[in-house]
Amino acid sequence: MLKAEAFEVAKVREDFPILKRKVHGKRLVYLDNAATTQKPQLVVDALVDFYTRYNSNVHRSVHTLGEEATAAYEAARSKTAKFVGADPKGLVFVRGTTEATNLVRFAWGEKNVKKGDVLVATLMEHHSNIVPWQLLARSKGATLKYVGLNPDGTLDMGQLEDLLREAPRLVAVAHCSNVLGTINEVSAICAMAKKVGATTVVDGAQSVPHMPVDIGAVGADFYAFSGHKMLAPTGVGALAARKELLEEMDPFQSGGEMIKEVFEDHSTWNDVPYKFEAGTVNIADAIGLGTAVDYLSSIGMERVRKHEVALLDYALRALSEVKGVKIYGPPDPARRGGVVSFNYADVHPHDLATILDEEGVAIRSGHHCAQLLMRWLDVPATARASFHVYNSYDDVDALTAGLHKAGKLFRL
Amino acid sequence: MLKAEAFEVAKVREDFPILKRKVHGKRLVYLDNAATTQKPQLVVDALVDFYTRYNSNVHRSVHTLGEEATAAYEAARSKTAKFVGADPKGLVFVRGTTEATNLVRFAWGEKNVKKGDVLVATLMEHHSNIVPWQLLARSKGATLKYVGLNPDGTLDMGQLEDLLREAPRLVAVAHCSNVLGTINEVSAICAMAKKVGATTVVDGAQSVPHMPVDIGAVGADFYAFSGHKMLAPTGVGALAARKELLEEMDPFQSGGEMIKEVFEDHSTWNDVPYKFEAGTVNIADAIGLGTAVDYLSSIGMERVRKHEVALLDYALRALSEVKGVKIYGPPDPARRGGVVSFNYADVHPHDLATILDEEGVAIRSGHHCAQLLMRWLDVPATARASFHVYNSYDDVDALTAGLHKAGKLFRL
Amino acid sequence: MSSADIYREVILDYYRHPRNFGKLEKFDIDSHDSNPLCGDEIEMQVQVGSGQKMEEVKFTGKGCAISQASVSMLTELAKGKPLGWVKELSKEDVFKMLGNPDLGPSRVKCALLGMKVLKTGVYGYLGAQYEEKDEGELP
Amino acid sequence: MSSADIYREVILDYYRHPRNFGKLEKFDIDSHDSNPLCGDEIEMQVQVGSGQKMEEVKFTGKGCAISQASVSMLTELAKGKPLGWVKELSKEDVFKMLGNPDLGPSRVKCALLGMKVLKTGVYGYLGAQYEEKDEGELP
Ligand SMILES: Cc1ncc(COP(=O)(O)O)c(C=O)c1O
Ligand SMILES: Cc1ncc(COP(=O)(O)O)c(C=O)c1O
Repeated sequence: MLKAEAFEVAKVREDFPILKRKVHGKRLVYLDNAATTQKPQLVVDALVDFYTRYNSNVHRSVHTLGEEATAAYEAARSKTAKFVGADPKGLVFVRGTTEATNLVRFAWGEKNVKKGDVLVATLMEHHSNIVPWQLLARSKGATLKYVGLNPDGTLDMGQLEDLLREAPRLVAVAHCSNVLGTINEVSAICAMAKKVGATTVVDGAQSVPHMPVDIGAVGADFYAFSGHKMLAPTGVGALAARKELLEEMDPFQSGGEMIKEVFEDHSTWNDVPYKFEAGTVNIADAIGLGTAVDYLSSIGMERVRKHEVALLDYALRALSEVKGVKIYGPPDPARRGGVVSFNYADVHPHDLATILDEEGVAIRSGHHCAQLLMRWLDVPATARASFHVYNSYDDVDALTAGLHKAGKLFRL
Repeated sequence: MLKAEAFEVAKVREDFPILKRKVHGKRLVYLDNAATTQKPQLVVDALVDFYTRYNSNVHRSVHTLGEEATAAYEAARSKTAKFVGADPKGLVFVRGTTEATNLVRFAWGEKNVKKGDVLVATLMEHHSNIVPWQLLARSKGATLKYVGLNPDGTLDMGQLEDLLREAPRLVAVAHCSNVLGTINEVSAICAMAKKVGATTVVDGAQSVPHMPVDIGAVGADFYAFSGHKMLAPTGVGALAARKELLEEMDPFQSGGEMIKEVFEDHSTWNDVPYKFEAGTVNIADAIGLGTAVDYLSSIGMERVRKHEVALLDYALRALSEVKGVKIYGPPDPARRGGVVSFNYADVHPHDLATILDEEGVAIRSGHHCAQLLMRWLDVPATARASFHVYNSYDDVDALTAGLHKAGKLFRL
Repeated sequence: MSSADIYREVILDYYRHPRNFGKLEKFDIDSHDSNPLCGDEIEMQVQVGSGQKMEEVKFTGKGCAISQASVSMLTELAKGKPLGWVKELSKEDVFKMLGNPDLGPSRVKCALLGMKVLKTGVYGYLGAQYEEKDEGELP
Repeated sequence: MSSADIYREVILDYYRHPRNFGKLEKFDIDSHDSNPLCGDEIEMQVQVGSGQKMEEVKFTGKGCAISQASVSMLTELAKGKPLGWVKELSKEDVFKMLGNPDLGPSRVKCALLGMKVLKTGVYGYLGAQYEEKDEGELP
């Protein structure tokens, strides 16, 4: 099998200090990137630099540290917005994808969803793109309906069309599934939804970190993603939306920073995006996200994607050669993200993860915050290996070797 | 004037790398601690250690990195809870004080506040302990009323008693004012509020970082504070409450992590405190908060407080000797936190801050997110100097010297 | 301890051929819980006889080898014992029953899920309070 | 540039003795804005005469020396000019008017608040769109 590299992985690996670590005396093989990615030295350095050179609160400050911190924070916003083709004035820093969908629920949903409305999500959504709509539907007397899947793990577009005929108020869909890897046709879906007047929420948690994304081209009303899944620190992510849409919305959290004037009986709001950033923001980590964006851009998202497709192709072939392994999701690597969910005979994913961990191989096991999808797959859980820039063909080989060991232990 | 030190400040300063920095060629004199504090090397090291040795997502992970990250995250929770005398099962990690009060608004308030209810705050509250209650009152048809202040900047307890006779649903009060420094008698207030059946929210943003706090002894239903104001990284803080109270509440944000089971039409919630930590939490910064707590404990909060009282005493005397300076808040250092708000003749605080910055002295100027208080003080803004462990008598002298320079520039 | 020691023949045997698997027609206690970490689920039913003895104990569930073997072994241990025995049961007892494997904190939850379900059921029946301290610290 | 250069005699003079301070009895434009950073507030009124000229321009407000001197100087400049002049007005013009002080990004907001209020008012009167680009980047 040809193992061409889109870039020099060995060199990239040197940027990630954690990869030198040993686990149970073995080389760390980190294949849990869909949960969170590792961080390059550059990002760690950005945090250290902030805290040791110009740490300060932002926006309300006249002194030098405050002005430097504000400039860096806003530069991070601009860089992040540019990276995903969004308007910086429409890019709100949040904790992550979950806070982003919740912001939409509270600030847009409470105002715009009415009794009897239909909301649409898909059966492959992460809980963070389901539960907020469940609670919204309950509080408003609306109904949440789901688009089902085809046997290959792609969306049932016919069913989506049927649901769109009910003129839903909201369509919530993942750009890329964190379990199946399915890359959904989000720009087509957003266009279809727009025609029937639905507002669209696209969950980009598994797309932005792994492939070139142009939110403008996607045409989503709201687009959410998490920094920690794209080489940035924990605690930061973004919601991107049109500035005008944000302006029409009610605030979400309230307090300092998001106000213009406060009176005893009412207050007025700051301009967007600040209106949605109540209280002291996560300054350092937002700056870290800006640095992660710089790092990813220096490699190039086309090449990141190419690398992951190559690994995926290799992994899908290798795993399908292990007897008893069942792989979920679309078979074509070009149509899916760098994540492989599978089950191995009657070895429970948890047991598999424990056995692999002993070999230094970190995978995820469980429902991956996608219990509706688990029920559709009719499994309690899956094992999941997922890639990023620093993963290599060797990592996939370590995974396969671990599977063989598990097979032996379980007398398969 | 005797300048006794509660501990060796020069040695403590060495723990804070940023203090070596020069601003406009001058030694950095950082007196903006009420906005955010600087971070000791130990806290920065904790972040670096996490990201370069055991970065992983938490709670849903079987592999070694995940178990280490989970253990560290939960240890940070236990440490933080112990530091403030709270139950770890009742300590929710949030972004900061603002997210904490908003959590109470959404998860407790929407369920428990009814039309016609009275909510009580004080005129000295930070916007984050006002605006959420304004919005709650508006959405529920309740009324928000304010406790006024005595001329010395303490709470008008008589007025509080009057308001308590209206049997309010909620009493929201700061433990320590971020402008006046006033330390409120929160345990008495909570006891009085409890008698009339009111739920209490205490804003500890300016108390926990600066003095020993025992939330159990305070007797508040909800107690909120921010990590970044207590030597910890940005992006993390906590809401402490009784476990049973949290259990009765609706969730706030929803998605991954906070669920137990998700079905198409409903979901069930995880145990507290996890029920309130939706999505990937800010793992690294929570661990950093645990380290900040270790650091503060190693000095001892009694000594931190003693040091700040000494500085405050010194500063109040020094500033009152500058002609034209008007200081706000209680005159007795023992009754106030380490923050001094003042105005200097007709020099606007903003202009003053710019002039001081040129001398390396960082103070805050503006309304300090307390516009109601500014209106009560009948000033558009104040200048504010605030202390922490690394501040010294020399820092106060630099402030005073800067004031004299401003006086000259403004031909006073 | 290596995973070879955790996944001993006996554990795999209980996993693949669980004893006391199924539902009771008549029962006095019916208890259910799941592990939000992985979705492991266990339902346990107990028929209480004279002298507060657990005459019949059965379970259904799905999950990893550790959780399913553990609960199955536990039903065998519990059968015939008085309800009071459950109150005395500690996590150390469960670990011993499993051959004292060196489990990481997340897998401890798997091992103890059966005990949690049994305790919750019995404590509820007795009107007592289930003490969380018996469990591990992590969710 | 040091603060001694920013707080020149002329700036302090406009701060302490603002020209065109007050309200107009008759006006065609009434515009107000505040700076959420510090609470600086400015209200400006313009009486528009023949030839779309700004016959009278007055302001009230409170804030720092920079914002108040800047808006006061601006009213003097604006008086007698046609409305179109406001559209041409750039932040560089304001800086020049103030003697090109080297202001940090947050103080730039102070210097430009008066211009923002004037532009917002005039653009509203003309039914045009106020362009945020004229301002600095920070709130
Ligand atoms: C008294 C007080 N309450 C609340 C807050 C808000 O804290 P945060 O901005 O960290 O949410 C602050 C600080 O800004 C404060 O000083
Ligand atoms: C597809 C998808 N959506 C949403 C999320 C939630 O992101 P976060 O936990 O950062 O809020 C995740 C990851 O957990 C994800 O994979």
